[in-house]
Amino acid sequence: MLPLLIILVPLAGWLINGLYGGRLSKTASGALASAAVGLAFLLALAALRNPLVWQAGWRITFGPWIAAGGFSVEAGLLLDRLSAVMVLVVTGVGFLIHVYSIGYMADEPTTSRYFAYLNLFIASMLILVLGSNLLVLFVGWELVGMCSYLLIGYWFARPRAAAAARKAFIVNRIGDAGFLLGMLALVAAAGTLDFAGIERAIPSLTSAAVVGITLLLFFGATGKSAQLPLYVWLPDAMEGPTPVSALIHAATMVTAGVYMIGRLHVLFEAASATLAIIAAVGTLTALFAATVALVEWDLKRVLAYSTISQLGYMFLAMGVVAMPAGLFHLTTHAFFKALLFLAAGSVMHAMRGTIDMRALGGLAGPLRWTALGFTIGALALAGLPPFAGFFSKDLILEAAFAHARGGASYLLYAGGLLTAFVTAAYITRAVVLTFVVPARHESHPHEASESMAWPMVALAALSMTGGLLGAAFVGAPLLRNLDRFFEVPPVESSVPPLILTVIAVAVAALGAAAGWLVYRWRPREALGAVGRVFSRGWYIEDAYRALILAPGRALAAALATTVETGIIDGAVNGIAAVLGGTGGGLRRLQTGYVRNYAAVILAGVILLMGYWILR
Amino acid sequence: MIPPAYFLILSGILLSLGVAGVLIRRNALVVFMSIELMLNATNLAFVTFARLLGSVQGQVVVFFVIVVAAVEVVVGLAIIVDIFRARETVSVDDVDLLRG
Amino acid sequence: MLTALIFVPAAGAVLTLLLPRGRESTVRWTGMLSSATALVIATIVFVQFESGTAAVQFAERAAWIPALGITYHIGVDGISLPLVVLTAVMMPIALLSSWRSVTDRVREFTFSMLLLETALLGTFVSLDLILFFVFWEAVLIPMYLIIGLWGGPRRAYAAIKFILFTMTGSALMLVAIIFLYVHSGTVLPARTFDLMQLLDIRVGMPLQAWLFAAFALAFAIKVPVWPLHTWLPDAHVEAPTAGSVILAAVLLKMGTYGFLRVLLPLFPEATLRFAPVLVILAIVGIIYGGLVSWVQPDMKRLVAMSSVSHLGLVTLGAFALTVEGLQGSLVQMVNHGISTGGLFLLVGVLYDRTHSRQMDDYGGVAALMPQFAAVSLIVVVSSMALPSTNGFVGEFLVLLGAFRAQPAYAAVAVAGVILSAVYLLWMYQRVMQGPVAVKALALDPSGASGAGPVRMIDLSPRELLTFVPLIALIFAIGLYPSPLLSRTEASVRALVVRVDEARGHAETGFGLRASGFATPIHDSQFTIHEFRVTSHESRVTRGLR
Amino acid sequence: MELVVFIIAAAAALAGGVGVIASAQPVRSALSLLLVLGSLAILYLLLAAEFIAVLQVIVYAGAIVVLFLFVIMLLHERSGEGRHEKLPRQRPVGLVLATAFLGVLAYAVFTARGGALFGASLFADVPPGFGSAQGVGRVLFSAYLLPFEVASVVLLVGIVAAVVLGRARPVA
Amino acid sequence: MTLPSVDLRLVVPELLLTGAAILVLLVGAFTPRAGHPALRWIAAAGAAAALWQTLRLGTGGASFGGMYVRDALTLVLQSIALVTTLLAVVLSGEYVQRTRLESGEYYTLLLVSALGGLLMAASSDLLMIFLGLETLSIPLYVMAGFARSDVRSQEAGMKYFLLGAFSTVFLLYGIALIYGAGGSTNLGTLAAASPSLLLFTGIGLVTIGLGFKAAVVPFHAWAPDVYEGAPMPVTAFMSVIAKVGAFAAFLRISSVALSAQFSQWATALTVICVATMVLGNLAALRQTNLKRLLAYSSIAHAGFILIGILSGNISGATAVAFYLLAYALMTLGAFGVALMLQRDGQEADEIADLSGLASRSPILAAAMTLFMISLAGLPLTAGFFAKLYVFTAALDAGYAWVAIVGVLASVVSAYYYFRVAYVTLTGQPRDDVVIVGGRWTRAALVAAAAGVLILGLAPGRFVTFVQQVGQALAK
Repeated sequence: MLPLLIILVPLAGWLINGLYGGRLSKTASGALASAAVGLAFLLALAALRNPLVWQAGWRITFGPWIAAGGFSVEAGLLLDRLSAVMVLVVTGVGFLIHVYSIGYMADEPTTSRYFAYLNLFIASMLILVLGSNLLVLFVGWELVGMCSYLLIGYWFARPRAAAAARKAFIVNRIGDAGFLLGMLALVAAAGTLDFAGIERAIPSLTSAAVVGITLLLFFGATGKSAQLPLYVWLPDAMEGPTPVSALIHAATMVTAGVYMIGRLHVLFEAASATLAIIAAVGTLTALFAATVALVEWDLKRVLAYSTISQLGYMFLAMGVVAMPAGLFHLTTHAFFKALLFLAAGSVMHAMRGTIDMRALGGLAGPLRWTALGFTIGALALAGLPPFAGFFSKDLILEAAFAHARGGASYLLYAGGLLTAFVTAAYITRAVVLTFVVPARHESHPHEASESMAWPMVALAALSMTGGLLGAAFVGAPLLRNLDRFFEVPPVESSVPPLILTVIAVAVAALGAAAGWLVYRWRPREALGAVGRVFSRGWYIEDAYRALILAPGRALAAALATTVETGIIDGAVNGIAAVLGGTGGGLRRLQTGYVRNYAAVILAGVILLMGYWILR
Repeated sequence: MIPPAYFLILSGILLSLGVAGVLIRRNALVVFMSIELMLNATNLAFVTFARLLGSVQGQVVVFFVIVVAAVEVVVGLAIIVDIFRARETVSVDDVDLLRG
Repeated sequence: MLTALIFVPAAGAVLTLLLPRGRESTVRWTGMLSSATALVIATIVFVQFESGTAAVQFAERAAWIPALGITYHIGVDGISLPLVVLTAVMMPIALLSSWRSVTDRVREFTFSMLLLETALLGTFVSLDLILFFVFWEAVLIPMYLIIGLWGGPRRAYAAIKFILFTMTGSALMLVAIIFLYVHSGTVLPARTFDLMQLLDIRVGMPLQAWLFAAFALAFAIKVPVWPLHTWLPDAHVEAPTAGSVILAAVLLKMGTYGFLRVLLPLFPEATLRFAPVLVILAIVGIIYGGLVSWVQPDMKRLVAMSSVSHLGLVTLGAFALTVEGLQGSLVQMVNHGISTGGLFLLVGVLYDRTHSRQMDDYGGVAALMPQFAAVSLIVVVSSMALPSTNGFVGEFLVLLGAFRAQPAYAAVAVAGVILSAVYLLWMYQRVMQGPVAVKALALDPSGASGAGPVRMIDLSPRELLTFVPLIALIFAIGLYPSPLLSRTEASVRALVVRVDEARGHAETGFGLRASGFATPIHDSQFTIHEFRVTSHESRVTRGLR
Repeated sequence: MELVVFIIAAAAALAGGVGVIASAQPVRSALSLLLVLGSLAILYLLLAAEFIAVLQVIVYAGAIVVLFLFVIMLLHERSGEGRHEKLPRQRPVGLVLATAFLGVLAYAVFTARGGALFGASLFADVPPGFGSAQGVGRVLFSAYLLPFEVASVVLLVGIVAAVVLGRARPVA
Repeated sequence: MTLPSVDLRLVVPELLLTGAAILVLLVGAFTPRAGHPALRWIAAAGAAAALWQTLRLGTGGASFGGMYVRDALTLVLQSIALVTTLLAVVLSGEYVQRTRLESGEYYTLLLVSALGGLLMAASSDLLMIFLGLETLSIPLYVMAGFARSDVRSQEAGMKYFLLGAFSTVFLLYGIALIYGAGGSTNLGTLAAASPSLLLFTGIGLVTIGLGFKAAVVPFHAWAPDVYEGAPMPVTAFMSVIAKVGAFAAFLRISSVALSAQFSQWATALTVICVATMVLGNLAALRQTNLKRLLAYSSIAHAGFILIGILSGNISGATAVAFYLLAYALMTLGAFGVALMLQRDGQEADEIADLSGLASRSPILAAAMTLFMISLAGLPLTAGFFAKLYVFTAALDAGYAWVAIVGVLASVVSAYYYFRVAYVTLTGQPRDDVVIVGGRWTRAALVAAAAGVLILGLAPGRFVTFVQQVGQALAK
């Protein structure tokens, strides 16, 4: 029952905060929520001591959930090597961010709703990662979307927040529609949604079916994990409270797509075409988002695009069948991106909500610790050793290279490298503009409270050391574990990894240097026309607005006015009018003159007789 | 001997005359007379058939028709007179309050 | 048992008439108690209902007009059971919701509502076509009164539109019924209107198509299937809250119920031939309804149009002619009852406070009425078919059934899933979120006459009480649908088997195995095996008569 | 011989018929009606219906027409047709319809029994006293007893009607 | 001379009616003030007794040399006619008094007219049908013009009389032709007559004569005007009794006696039937006067009943009978409600006069709604089973499309019936309209409403009773 408990505890936190939060003090509800997640983390650790986890996986079922006709799916949980990683990340990082939130939300009138949502999110995320079949996973999948909707729109009184929330949910819905179809196809083809069952059924499937299914599922992933073409919601999602961005839109939820692919890796590995597409999409997204981040002025949005870009890396990894690398990067990314966000949050907190980098600067002094934390995160992101990001990203690049050697094109690898360069550049830019360049504001910020500091410290530590989880010289516990799960031999390549590593690091360093040089001295640096393209997000959103949204709404309006009232209802009322008019006409026929009536009668007589004679 | 058809044709013509009278005359009295004309045409037909079939039934019917006709005349004239009292007219076209 | 169920409300209705004048609260309580009693009975029926058999249960049969072969034959099977319960559940809620909002002619109102309940329950349990038709038409009158007497400004138009639309359909249905009756004389020993006996006769094809068309039209108007839906928005907009709730929650289901109860079993060949037509219409309805809802300024109209979309889904499931689809269709009927009924209740709550249904008159309500906001959110997500709410179960099964029939159908229908999120969240955002901006129009229901200040007080305990059962059901069905599904399974299977017989073993045209994805799965052996079972069951059914 | 009588009588009848509907003065119409009735009586004699002929003269000529004349006098022969025609199209339409009607009837008669009705000798030879008061009376009071009784009731109605409608109208 | 078998026991109902009529006349003549309650008591008693006797006598036996036959058809239709009469007498109770009509003569005429109806139902001889028709009609002419203070009433009388006489001649001429062709006026004899053009033409003309009484298109034109002009209780009575008589004769001729020859007319009759249903319902859509509305509705119903004649089979005859019964109840009921009202001394015959009735007298409003629902043919009321029956008959005879037209027409009719109901239930009560009428009218209303409901909920026994009509045809 432990796995179930892991879910139930935060759920309980949600209920308590949701129903009775009004009667709790702010700290109390915050503490309660944090405690719930912390407890969940401990429970997870306890659960991992069950040997089953490290073999076939610890499976718990609660009987059938939906069963109809030939279709049946059980309500069940599965804790195995893969979900173990996710559970730890979710609860662990989640706990830290809960704690952080206590301080961060201190100025809010009430926080119970906030923490209720947060707990609900954790629970949903756990359902997602612990589900023993695709449908349960989908439950979590949509619930986390719901929570992100709630949390993005937490300050629902702000129109922009509300709009952003709706946008996020609907865009996710679009992805989910694909996911749903994928599941339907899977049921129709394989007859089951159970992970194990699917793996068993794969041999009996036509390759076309597999490709179709996987593509649909991946489309769902692009929604949830903010890849092209459905990334558009994530930058706006920054309207939510910063801890939310850290937790949901960096560390956990957005990685669900990666997790899903990992979870179904056997299926995906059976569809090479899909994998190619995934890799391509990943690389493209990574590069694209990085470029946008390079010109974005809003610090949080920079981080948002950076998240998109990093997720691109992960998908690249999945695409080149370096799934362990992908999951590894997922983990490290969770650490340093959360850190970055929390730091940004503390900046925001200190600057009374100002987040536009053009109005920041010179914070290295007053916000010493924050600056330090942010820099650590930045270094990790940039992929400079020995920080966490270095190990995972390096692994991915190696894999991409190996993949190219395996016959695919080198574009992926090249894209990865280029992205690494840009990444280093934009994050350096962010650091510089926020902390280094002379202040462009009069306020006198000061460090945040302890409760906000400690989580950052913890995450900073993880960002520095997290790489060791995959470092060969310490046995790479995480990586080995994942390797076993994915049953892949560690990549061996003819080119000694060392060279690749050197190249990668060099590129990153160059990027960082470039960023520093440009923005340290010319903070307002823009990239001209290219920059404008970048800053408009390559006009992708404008295209959506012009090609999909506007026509759709126009169509709807046309239907509602022309078709609905005009044609359909018009026809109905038209018939009525005709009948009524006939009635009026008949009234006029009733002249009131006896002789007319007599004539009518006679006419009738003649007609009748005539009919008889003429027949 | 005269073919029965002659009588029938005659009755037919008389009937049609009556019909025409009802249709074209406005004076209620005349209209009413036309109806009497039609009745007589009918009687002629009955009598003719009676003779034709050699059954007296037809004549009996005529008897009843005459009786009924008499009653109708009484009622009809009463109504006409009544209306005349009220409206000072016997034109059927002037009784047109009720319509539509 | 069922007789009691049907006529308890009627008795209550009569009772309200006997009560002395001016005893409004007594009248209200009478109505509440009688509908509650009906609910209790319905619950007992549900619990005692024996799943795993397609046989009709709790059957009662008595001569009504023997001279015409009309019998009083009632009973429930897996197909009618959910709707019976749904009706019994929704009626007390509707009455409760009108507790304060209906203040004039309470007696007549309660009378109509109870009469309505009797008619609805009767429709769902009757197994004699005339009895069915009688109840079917009997529904019109109280609904007409409810819309016409307690409705909004254009109530007269809406009410008569409702009546005429429905009657047009049912008129032709009557002809078809009589035709079956006359036809039955040539096949069966005696002419009969008894559905169970009529099941034994098969009408020849060209004729069957006509009969099918007649019935289908009647049901399609009731559902309403696009493009026969235009009576619905008007009726909903004008009807009082309670009326809208019942209309959406139960009345519309009469049509979809008719599909399953009459069309599929009586005219399988015609069903097979014309299912694609209905499916297409359903899908058009899904998309159309969704798009139109998106641009509605009036909340009630929005919800009404969304019903068109949702019921398109139900129809789709019904005519996918697969077990999953039909199961989903049934569940979806219940879901739509709960969630859309809930939505109308929500609009009603707002309307009671401001007397406006225009979204522009609202904004930031969530800040003023947090409880209300929470409740609304739950209902909305249920209507959006968020997993773990009831909506998802039905929707998923329907889509699955449709996919099995023809992947393209599902692919298009999924767009409806997206649209529902679009318009519902749009409404939620405009009303609940953003800066507080509630136009102080209309008079304040709580006393102060004239355009007094609107008091956006949060849900009263009574109002909250109306939502509690709905929310409970939303999650109950969403998390643990088995009690429902298991009870309906057998009947649905029997239905599919009946249709598949007609299809023969030649996999022609519109069929389970038409899709590229679908594999010739064990389902088919299933059917064969099931076939024996059900034929045995139908004997059981006959045994009951 | 008979034929001559028939032709004269028929001609008179037709003339009368036309007179009824054509003459401007109601009185003339009444008198023309009288002419029709008389000539019909003669035709009845031709058709061996003495009783009816007598009845015709007494009841119709003697009672009904007189009644008409009386009423005409009462309403001091105002014809009511002086003023403009409200229904100008009525007259032509009426004539057309009447003609059409005649055509239909004629067709029916001509084709009846394959036109055999024109055979002269079709009239069955009837027993003596066929149409006599006695002959008719016997049937009347035997087979037609019930109709006779009913007829009396109808007469009663006539009386009642006369009484009711004859009364001075109540002040309203 | 040989007197035919005269079995007076067969005609006891007729005798009772006649007796009552004369008695009323005498009493009316010698009672000081008009509208003495005694008169209605006598009339009602007469009608009731006659009804009782009819039911008691049951079927069996012909008399007066085959002029008069008392078979199932007679039994059923006479009962319906008498129910109508009884209701009408009771219905006009206070009205006659209120408006100071000459009650003696009024009831006399009413009863005599009813007598005519009975005779038409029972006569097996064309002559008797003719006489019955006149006995039925002439009193109605007079009654239509009975409210002599009201020019509209006079006008109604005049129109009804002139057109009635006019159309009667056609009937008569038809009889003449039939006689000429078949050699007899006795239906029994005619049944064997060889078909010939004369015969058919004759039947056609007879059809027209009856069609006029039943007010079927195109012989309907008189109905709206007469209905509107005549005093309301007269309208009520007339609208039913004329139909009962006419359709009784129709059945007698078309289904029983001359079915073979009559079937030749099917096509023409179909056209008439459809035209009647459609025109009647459409013309009613835009009416504002209740009497007129009901006039058109009665035309429409005539069309529905005609379906039963048309189908010419047993279920058809049954349908006709049942429909007539239902029609009698609901129409009289509807008029009864209007009779309970008065607009400053006049009849409240505008639909608008019903406005807001619900707030004054919920019972009355409910009754009106009930009758309207029944007229529209919705379930739980007599009207539904009537329609069900008719359409069943149509489908039996293979007239599916007629049935379809019929149901659609009834949908149209729902519009105006519900309009009336709606006005009754909503709207502001008009202060110039007052509720008058007393015990008698109310009693009639209760009876009618009860009848409508019983026929709608548990028509079993009535159905079996009415179905006897089939026996008359079953040969």
